[in-house]
Amino acid sequence: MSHAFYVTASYIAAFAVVFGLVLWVWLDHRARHRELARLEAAGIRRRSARQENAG
Amino acid sequence: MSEPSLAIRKFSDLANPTRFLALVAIVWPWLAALTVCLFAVGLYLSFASVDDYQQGQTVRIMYVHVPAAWLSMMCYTVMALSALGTLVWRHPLADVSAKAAAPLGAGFTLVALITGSLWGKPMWGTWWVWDARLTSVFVLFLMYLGLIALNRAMDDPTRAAKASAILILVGFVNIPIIKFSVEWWNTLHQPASVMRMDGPTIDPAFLWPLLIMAVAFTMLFFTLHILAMRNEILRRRIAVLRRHAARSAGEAA
Amino acid sequence: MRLVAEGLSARRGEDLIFRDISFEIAGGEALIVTGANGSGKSTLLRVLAGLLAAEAGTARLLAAAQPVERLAEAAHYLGHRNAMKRELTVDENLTFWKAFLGDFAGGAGLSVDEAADRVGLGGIVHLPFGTLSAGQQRRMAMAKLLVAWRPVWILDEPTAALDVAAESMFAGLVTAHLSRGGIAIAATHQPLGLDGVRELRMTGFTGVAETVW
Amino acid sequence: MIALLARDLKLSMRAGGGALIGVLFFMTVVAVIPFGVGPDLNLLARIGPAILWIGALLASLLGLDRLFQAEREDGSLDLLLMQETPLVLTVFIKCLAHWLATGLPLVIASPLLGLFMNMDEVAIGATTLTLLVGTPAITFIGAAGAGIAVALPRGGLLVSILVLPLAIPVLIFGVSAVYAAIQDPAPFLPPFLILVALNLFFAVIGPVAAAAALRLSSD
Repeated sequence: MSHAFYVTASYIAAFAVVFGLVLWVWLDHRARHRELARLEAAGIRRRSARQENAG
Repeated sequence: MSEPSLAIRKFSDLANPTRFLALVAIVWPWLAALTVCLFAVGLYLSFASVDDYQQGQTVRIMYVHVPAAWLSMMCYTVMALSALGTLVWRHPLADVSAKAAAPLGAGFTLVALITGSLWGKPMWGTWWVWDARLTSVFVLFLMYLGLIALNRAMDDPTRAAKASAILILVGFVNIPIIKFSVEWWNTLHQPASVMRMDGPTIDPAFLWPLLIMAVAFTMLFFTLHILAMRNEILRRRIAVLRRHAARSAGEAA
Repeated sequence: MRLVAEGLSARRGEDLIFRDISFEIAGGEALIVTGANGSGKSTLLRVLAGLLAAEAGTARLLAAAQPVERLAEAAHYLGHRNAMKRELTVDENLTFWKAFLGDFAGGAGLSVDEAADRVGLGGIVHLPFGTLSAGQQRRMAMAKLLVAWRPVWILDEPTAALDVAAESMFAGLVTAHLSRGGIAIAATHQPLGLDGVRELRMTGFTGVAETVW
Repeated sequence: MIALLARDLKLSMRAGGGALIGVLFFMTVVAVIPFGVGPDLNLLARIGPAILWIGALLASLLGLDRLFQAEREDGSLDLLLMQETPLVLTVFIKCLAHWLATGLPLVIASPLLGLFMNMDEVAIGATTLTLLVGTPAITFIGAAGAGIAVALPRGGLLVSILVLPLAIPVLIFGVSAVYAAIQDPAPFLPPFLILVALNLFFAVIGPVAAAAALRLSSD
């Protein structure tokens, strides 16, 4: 096999793993955001946030 | 007198998760942009650079392999410092930092392993040699996975953080021993003909792309790390809110 | 000897269980901790025994027979679990604890046989602990309090799983301990049948704890 | 402290104790190997020390997770934590008892298994000696894992996963020393002394880490 194959393969692998990490962080963030939104919709907020709204 | 106290206040400001979140919100787009720019330059340079007279174009693997290997160690160091923060200063953000770093460390270590063996195949004719460096990195990978497993196995985040902090520190003092012992083992078992990566000094033509790629990877790590920390903080905040919700529901009933 | 607790607060996981508990007990006095389930009785006792770090506040033993750094060193802790090995005989269990715990200054523990006599189970120390009934096991766990002298007894639901006769036996043990100048702190649902004890009513912490998150 | 040692030893001998299981596991693993690699006696003699070492490594990890978990379940851990005696010392004694009950039988069984593996006298002697020095190190570093996983209901497998990478140096120097004893040019002492040093090092770091983990995990 040509050397180019190994170079391409390693760049692709590196990209895939990094992409996976980015995806993990991003999806995790979206999921957390959705949960927070749902809690907020149910009227549950942090106390500090409540005070800010009141004041 | 005022200066240290100011410094302490700065530190504890940063330590407050809410402040930290605000800081992350400001910083992360810039960090991400910087990372992208660095990668653009680094990738361009690494593909524009000349081929090595010995290794041909496989030398380009170095531009991802070496930074990833560097990150695999730096990430563990970050985790060890966070572990100290957890155990000595009992800092909540240190818990978060160590927990968020583990999957990133595992990821970069995996990159180092894959690219290492992709480099090894054309150079040494085999995917894997039980070389001291490769073996140590593999052990490091196992330890990252063990830490992730430990974190997943415990439901109480504070206790999981403390347990993994101890494990991280035990691992931190052990990694040099493992490295040393594998080197010893290697000299016993391996024919000396196997190629060394640290042979000749690196030509400046390769050094620049390598450096820029290393900085780019480091920036990538920090970007992902603070974002993962943000996720973890949100996760804990959600857990607290849910508990409060459950409690107030119980009181109302 | 005085046991002084000042402004104790404790957390379990992320939740604040109680806040700002203060009391003072002198030698020869007992404190009964009462309150509903989940009001933090067990947590308070574990904080006193040094098994759980207090979020704030201190608990110290002052003017004891020997200076102690931690209250725990001068204390017996009888928790929900008996801290006895099922595989070993009662005698082996108690002998181990007697040797391992050792006596605190200012008193001496009873021998294993005497202690077993005191809890009313004299003849059966040769049996494996696992073969005893739940009530007998609990009594033998109480005998553990007697084999090594500790001025402070921290008792978490000591009379759960005991019948009335055993309860009065236990009240006798505590009274004898108090008369030797000891201190007893017990969390309980049932009245222990002790005279002249102080009571600490745990209400639980109903407010919402402020967390860093 | 002697009382603690005696109690733990008694416990491991009684029903449900792990002493016998470890040796049985060790012997079974070693007995199974020839079926995997074939009955070639020369090959067995060559890999014998390594097989014995790997078997011993796995066998000494076997009962480790129960080291503190059993104490935690019946409440004894609370009392051990409360005492004036430094917890590190208590943990050290418990490790020692665990090694006497499970590690030492492995060492004693190893010459017999060495014969099955067609090893010569020098190899058997060297293996036994290195196991004698090396298995305590595995127990000590394993105690750190056991302390970390004490509160986990299914901690057993996790302890092995966490501890095995840390035990690599012990394995390397143990096996190296044996091979150095068999093959003439390589000197026996350096790897053996490093093994001793590792043992001492782990004897400190293991109990310290385990004690810290136990303190932090109590609630």
